[in-house]
Amino acid sequence: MSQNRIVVKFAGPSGKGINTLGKIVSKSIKNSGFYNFAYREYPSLIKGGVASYQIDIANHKIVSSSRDTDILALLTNQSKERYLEDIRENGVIIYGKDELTLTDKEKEYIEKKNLHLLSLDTTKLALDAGGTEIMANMVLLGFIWRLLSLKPKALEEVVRETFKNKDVDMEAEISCVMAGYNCELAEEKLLKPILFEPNEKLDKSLSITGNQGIALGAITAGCRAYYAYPMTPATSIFKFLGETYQETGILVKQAENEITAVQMAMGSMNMGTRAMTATSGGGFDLMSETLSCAGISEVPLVVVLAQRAGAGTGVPTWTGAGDVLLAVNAGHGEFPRCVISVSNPEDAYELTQKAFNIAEIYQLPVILLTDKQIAESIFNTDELPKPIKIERGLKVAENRYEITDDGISPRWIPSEENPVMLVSSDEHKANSQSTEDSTDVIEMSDKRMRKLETLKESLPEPKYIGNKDAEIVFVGCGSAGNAVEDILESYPNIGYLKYQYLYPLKYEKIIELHEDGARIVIVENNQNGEFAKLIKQESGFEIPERLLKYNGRPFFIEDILDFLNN
Amino acid sequence: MSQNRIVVKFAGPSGKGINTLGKIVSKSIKNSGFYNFAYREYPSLIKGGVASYQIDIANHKIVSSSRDTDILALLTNQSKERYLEDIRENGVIIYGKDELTLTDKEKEYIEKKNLHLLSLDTTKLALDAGGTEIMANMVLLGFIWRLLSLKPKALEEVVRETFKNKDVDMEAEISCVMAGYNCELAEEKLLKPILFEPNEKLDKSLSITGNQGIALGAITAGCRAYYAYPMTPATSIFKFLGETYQETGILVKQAENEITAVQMAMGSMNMGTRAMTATSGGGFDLMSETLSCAGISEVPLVVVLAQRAGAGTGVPTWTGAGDVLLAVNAGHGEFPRCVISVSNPEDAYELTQKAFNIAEIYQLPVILLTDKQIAESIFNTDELPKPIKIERGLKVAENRYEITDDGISPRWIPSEENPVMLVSSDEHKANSQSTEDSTDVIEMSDKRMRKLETLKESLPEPKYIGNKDAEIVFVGCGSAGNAVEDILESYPNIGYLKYQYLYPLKYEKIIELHEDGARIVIVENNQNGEFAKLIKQESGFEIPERLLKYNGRPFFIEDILDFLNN
Amino acid sequence: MPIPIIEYNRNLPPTWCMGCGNYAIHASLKKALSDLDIKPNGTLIAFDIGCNGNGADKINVNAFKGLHGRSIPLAIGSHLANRDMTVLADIGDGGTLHEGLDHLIQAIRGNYDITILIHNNENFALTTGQATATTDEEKGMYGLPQGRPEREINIAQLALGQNPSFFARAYSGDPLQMIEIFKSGITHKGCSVIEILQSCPTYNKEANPQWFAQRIEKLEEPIESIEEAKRISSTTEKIKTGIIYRDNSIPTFYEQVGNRKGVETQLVDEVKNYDISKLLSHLE
Amino acid sequence: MPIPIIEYNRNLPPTWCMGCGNYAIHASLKKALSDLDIKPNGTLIAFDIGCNGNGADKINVNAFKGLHGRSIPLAIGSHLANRDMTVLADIGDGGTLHEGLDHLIQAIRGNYDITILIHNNENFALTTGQATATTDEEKGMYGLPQGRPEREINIAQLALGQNPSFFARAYSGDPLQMIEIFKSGITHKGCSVIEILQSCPTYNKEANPQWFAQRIEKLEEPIESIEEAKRISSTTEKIKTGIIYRDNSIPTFYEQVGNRKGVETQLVDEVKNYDISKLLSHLE
Ligand SMILES: Cc1ncc(C[n+]2csc(CCOP(=O)(O)OP(=O)(O)O)c2C)c(N)n1
Ligand SMILES: Cc1ncc(C[n+]2csc(CCOP(=O)(O)OP(=O)(O)O)c2C)c(N)n1
Ligand code: SF4
Ligand code: SF4
Ligand SMILES: [Mg+2]
Ligand SMILES: [Mg+2]
Repeated sequence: MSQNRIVVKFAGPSGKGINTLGKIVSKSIKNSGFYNFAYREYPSLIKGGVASYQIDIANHKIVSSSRDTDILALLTNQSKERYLEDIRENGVIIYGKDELTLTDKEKEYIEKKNLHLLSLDTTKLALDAGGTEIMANMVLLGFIWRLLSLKPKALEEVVRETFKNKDVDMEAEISCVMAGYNCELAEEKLLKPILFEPNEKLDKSLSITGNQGIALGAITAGCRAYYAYPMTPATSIFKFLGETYQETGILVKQAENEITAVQMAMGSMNMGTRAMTATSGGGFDLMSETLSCAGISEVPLVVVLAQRAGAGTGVPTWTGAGDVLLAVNAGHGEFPRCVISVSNPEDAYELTQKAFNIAEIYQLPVILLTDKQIAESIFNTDELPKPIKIERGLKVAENRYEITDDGISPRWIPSEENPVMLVSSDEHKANSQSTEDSTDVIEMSDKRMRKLETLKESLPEPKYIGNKDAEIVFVGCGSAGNAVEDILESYPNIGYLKYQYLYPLKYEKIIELHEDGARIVIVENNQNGEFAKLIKQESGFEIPERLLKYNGRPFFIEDILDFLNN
Repeated sequence: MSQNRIVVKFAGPSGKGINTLGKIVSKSIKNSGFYNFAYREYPSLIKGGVASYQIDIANHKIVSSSRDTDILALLTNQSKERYLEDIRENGVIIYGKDELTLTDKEKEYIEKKNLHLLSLDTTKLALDAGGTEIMANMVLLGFIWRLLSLKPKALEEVVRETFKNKDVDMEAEISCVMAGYNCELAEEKLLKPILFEPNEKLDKSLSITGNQGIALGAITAGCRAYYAYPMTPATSIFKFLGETYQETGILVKQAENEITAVQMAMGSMNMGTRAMTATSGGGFDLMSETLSCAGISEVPLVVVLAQRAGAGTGVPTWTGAGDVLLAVNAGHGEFPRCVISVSNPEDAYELTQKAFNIAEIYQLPVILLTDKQIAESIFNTDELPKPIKIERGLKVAENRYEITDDGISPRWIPSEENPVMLVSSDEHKANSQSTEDSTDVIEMSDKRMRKLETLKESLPEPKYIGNKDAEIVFVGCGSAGNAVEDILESYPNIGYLKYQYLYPLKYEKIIELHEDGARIVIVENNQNGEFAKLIKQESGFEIPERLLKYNGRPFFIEDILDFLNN
Repeated sequence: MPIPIIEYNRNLPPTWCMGCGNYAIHASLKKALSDLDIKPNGTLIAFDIGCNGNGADKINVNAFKGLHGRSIPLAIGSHLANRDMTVLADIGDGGTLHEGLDHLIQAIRGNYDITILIHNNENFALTTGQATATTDEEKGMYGLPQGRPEREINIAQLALGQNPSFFARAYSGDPLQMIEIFKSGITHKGCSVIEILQSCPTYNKEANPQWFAQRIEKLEEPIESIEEAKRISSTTEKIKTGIIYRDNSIPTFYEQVGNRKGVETQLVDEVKNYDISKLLSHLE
Repeated sequence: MPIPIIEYNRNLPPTWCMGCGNYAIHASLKKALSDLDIKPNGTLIAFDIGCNGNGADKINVNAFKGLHGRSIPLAIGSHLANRDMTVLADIGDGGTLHEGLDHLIQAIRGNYDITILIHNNENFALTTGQATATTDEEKGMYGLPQGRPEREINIAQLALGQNPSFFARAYSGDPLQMIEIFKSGITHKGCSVIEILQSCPTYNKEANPQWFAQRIEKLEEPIESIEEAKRISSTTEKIKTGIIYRDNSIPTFYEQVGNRKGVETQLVDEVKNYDISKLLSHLE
């Protein structure tokens, strides 16, 4: 049990209910008083392939997964391959009624690790319990619950809630859960009891994904229009906002493509409401011309860039952080921007609100970076941070592009009460008229770029987490550092310098730590160390060690531990 | 006469024939045996505003303009403002029949510089000479020619050639030219005779723009399809290829937008022909998703990025080089690419051919950077470099994405003679099948990225021009360094490290020069020193001094001289 | 008393060529707004990039000069934020039929309550005269000495094919009719698409006033049947101008948005901190 | 003897849901190619991103799996390089009517000699079931619990509105007809647009085989008049399948390109160093 966790994983073909299983377990465990983190893998196809949901259970808040599991529950035997060699000593594998054919290598592994294999005919158990074939998953659920030695009440409640408005035979579902729970095959040696002290307050805490954090942040911040085109892993923001739209009144428009989405968002923002769009890398490329337009026109814009693995279509349902330099450089010409990176739902909630304030005060595009691992994993959160006060920097004046010392010009809401407002993507004079005069161009370019300095001054330093005089300090952002955060408590010689604001970049802290003698290690979910390149470009400092991962998987705690042990 | 040049500038509203005047003068001067460089300024509107054509004449090849002129010919008096204070000692201003109202400041300047003003009623002279009102420009032409004390023959020939297939009264045109030439107002004190030794061979040398260089390079390289959407300053490539399409047989397709253009180019390249597209920053943004697709699919692609000033619409008919970091970073995810920068027509001719070879051999997108100053200025070139041999790296094999040491996999032309070929923007196995397997993803990502190393090794070092132990070395690319090149002969303590291949970057030479004690100065036509940032990102070395210009104007030789004098 | 036209003027002279149809279009637009009593600050125009867009800083209304081909979605986003504002998109034939062709179709399909003015001068003028889908097929243009190989797009056919709630055709040489068309388009509830046959004496010399005079036929009344409207607008000998088709029964986008029914405020009035505690209960 | 179907198979099993219409579409395509004696390496398919595109590595022909919404211009670029190759674009309703709407229209207008297979499953399937312009308006979909506010796009209306040289509608539940349609489309000289009503039992359960059986009416012959073709393809009670319209008189893009007339070679055969000395004489 690495890092004192118990880890359960369901694996099976897409479309076979893995998703529901994972969500139910995660929520039930939380409601039973235990922190957990639920991580989902799935292929880019609708049914079949290999999908999984892994729930890491701990006695404190965690924000990452382990690579290795204690219990692997296979919905179909075909799914074994991918995960069979990531099971811990004494682990348990549950599979279906058909024989599990194993390679020699697998057999060896099983022996070496002393794994316990159990064939569980969940379909038969479901039918015996008065359920139907498709309730087999419920049997599995009950069985796993038993292995964890938890009381069935929390589970039953969550199951009831999950199927509440669905067309199901609720009592049969529950019977199946109980049939699994009471199944005599749950022998002693298979048990992985959760021995942590339950925390009753957890019942009231949240099961929340990063994308829900962003959506909630937008709602809190008074975002009143959301425009987006479907693209994994950004799409679930649309889902949340769409499903809550009656409550919030937000206008949710599925735009016809990404260019349309971002143009609509820019139009709405200029008009004085708050609007947002979200996409992944490919869609972001298409939006990049508009970023540049917002940059020179000084129209506020908030774009969520939910990263996934790979160029082109890549590995579309997997995670990665290969768009850091894209976020900083996309869009032609030179204009100020702000790039913010979230790493968990609390961050997401808070930083989305910040993004709106920054976009409006500084009148520039803000790119909010997230990644699939943050976007779709389920985190437990005791409470979201307090809402942030809306700051818009509105001011009526004569000239929309007044040259000012801090670079910030007056901006107001077009309305019959206010003077006429012209914004323009042409280079312009203070009074908005297009210009190609040399002095005008220089003055306006300088003015715009001064905003970056003003903004930089207002931004906080990166967050240092861990022991003050740690020997090894990881530097990172996004989900990459989450596994680091999770081991800090047990490794007092480790620190984590967590970046939320990537651009404009405050790099002094890194140099300071380096000069103080710490081993500095960049941790990134990409191939080339993009954030390290940005740091080098800004500071000239090359981070001496790099821990990079770019296989579509997030950082597991073992990745960090392996690095430390080598 | 700075740098031993004679400089003539025509200024007037757009659409009043400035363009024709400039081209005629430039060509006639070349044909008279004198090197010249012709630079054009014009507003982003069709008629009116202030446009100009400036011809710098020297006794050796030049590739940049001076800021200051010897003769300023105003087509309408309204155009005086922009250029009046950029005239050299004893300079001449020719204006029309109406009075030239001057501000006190202007009067002072004229006095201080001892400028000669002359009102020339070109319309009246044209009518008197049997021409029409619109032949007034011909009078001006003849008059200027007289001021330069050149023989009228070369001019007359060029005029005849220019109007050859046009619906004009040729003899009247010539009479008007001669009326100007013989006009008695050409007093001694106004003369700016060209006293250089004429070089007869110049008659056979070329008057050529950077865009023509690119177009010719593409033709030579066997580019058989050109797809593009109009965008200044890339459009004249389309023009040249369209106007020569009967001779070349190239398929010239005005694509419906930039995404269409680049997708068509990628499709054609994959099919085994050579194809190209060109655009400016905004259009390039739109193409960036396709760059990423070509990157992961390993399909060759050549995109010309003709830079202009500003983000958004910016200052669309003016020059700049603010897209260097865009070229290096555009397109989501991580994939190898090559960024090449041209600075004059010879370069353009040669590097366009190189671009195709690199794109095909390394199977990656190549971005050919140019800028408005290179694209549209008229250079004199004695001879274009020899054609470069076509290298395509074609090879038939079983697996399209074979894992290889140098990263280069087999690629062949789809045809009935060859095996079926599947290329894919999904991450894929060696046999092209889509994959999300961890090992596959890593192996293929590594393979692809190895191409960058292989390519880097094959690229030449940056070109060092100037005295070996110069005290000051400018580092740059594109048109920014052209003014530096032009002063090297007279400033033996200056050197220029000219970059053609920006990415992958070879930076060692800079460090070497720095360590040898030279003052290193980056020279860039942008606001933030983008190339310097790239150098710093790659090398960690921050170039100590920066000479940046970002007002839409190219570097004039005075910009370099002023820098040296401060 | 209507708002004096002068209030819509900025003191910056237009930069179009002499004889350019854009002068009359701008003048007519100002007059239409004035007649309708729509204040300069009660209007927002999203301008495209093109000769048409060069009017952005010459008219005194709220304006956003954005990107080439994108003024339609920009206008829609502006409109949705504040439906009290009169929102127009001002765009060329190049921007509409090439760079941003999809946007026109989606705008009609969504029936957003905006007015789209398409300046059809039959070429990409600002980039010095390339062929668009409305240029005569055989006409030699910049880079295409023998004309373009693709067939034309007839704007009326394209727009009417999408079941618009309003389609009209104006001619820059007939400001009086143009003013009336603009007024009808602006007051129409839904997406009003107005094609303006715009003279461009520089790159489309053939289509001079006589040429138009010989061909234009004014419609007195909109056509009742959309099929008939398509038919009459496809003939090329006679070019119909006027309000060609109108259907007031098609709901606007906003009316179809489930959660905004009955909401009186505009999105722009609703920017404030919202309490999310109720939503959080779903996540507990 | 036709090429055995097996030659078009790759040994990788498809990954579509059980009952998905894509199985039959792929099988029919293979059969059509085989019947027409078009070799696997004599064909190139540009695949879009979507469930449809997940077939790219399951069929043994030259293929390019590109970007979402872009398979049409990708196919055109491929085709122009080598017109001896049979080129198809394979795309979903989402890719065609949303991301890349303009490309369909421009492809028809250019009349490039390619075949476009539109897999219309009435949703964005691969992103797990969002509404497209062909989804039933009231149907609650991912993120749109009350359905979409925009009106639908009828693919036939849209395509026929652009004067296509070939438009057909197939149904994934009728492979025999589908094979014939594919064969006609592929052999047709010009841009063949084929809408395939594709069952998607996962996200479009309503449109099950019975549903189709009740509505589909096969056309025996293409309709002569395009107006009539538009009319019959717009009724919603009866859905016509078959070759709906065809006009062999429209020249293809390539035929219209001035400098390629009479050229026998393909662009792909012409890659070599060209001598530019003649061109240089213009610049002397
Ligand atoms: C993305 C992008 N592509 C190309 C351009 C270049 N461009 C500027 S104006 C224009 C053509 C405008 O034609 P049209 O829309 O018909 O307007 P007109 O000038 O004829 O009024 C083009 C292609 C651009 N600004 N942005
Ligand atoms: C630029 C871009 N935007 C969005 C996506 C995400 N995406 C992938 S498939 C898809 C929908 C496909 O729908 P459709 O074209 O109808 O194909 P289907 O899956 O229904 O066969 C989308 C939106 C993408 N890959 N690229
Ligand atoms: S080029 Fe044509 S559209 Fe542009 S300003 Fe001149 S006349 Fe008007
Ligand atoms: S989701 Fe629909 S289209 Fe996709 S594979 Fe399943 S049935 Fe086919
Ligand atoms: Mg136009
Ligand atoms: Mg679909």
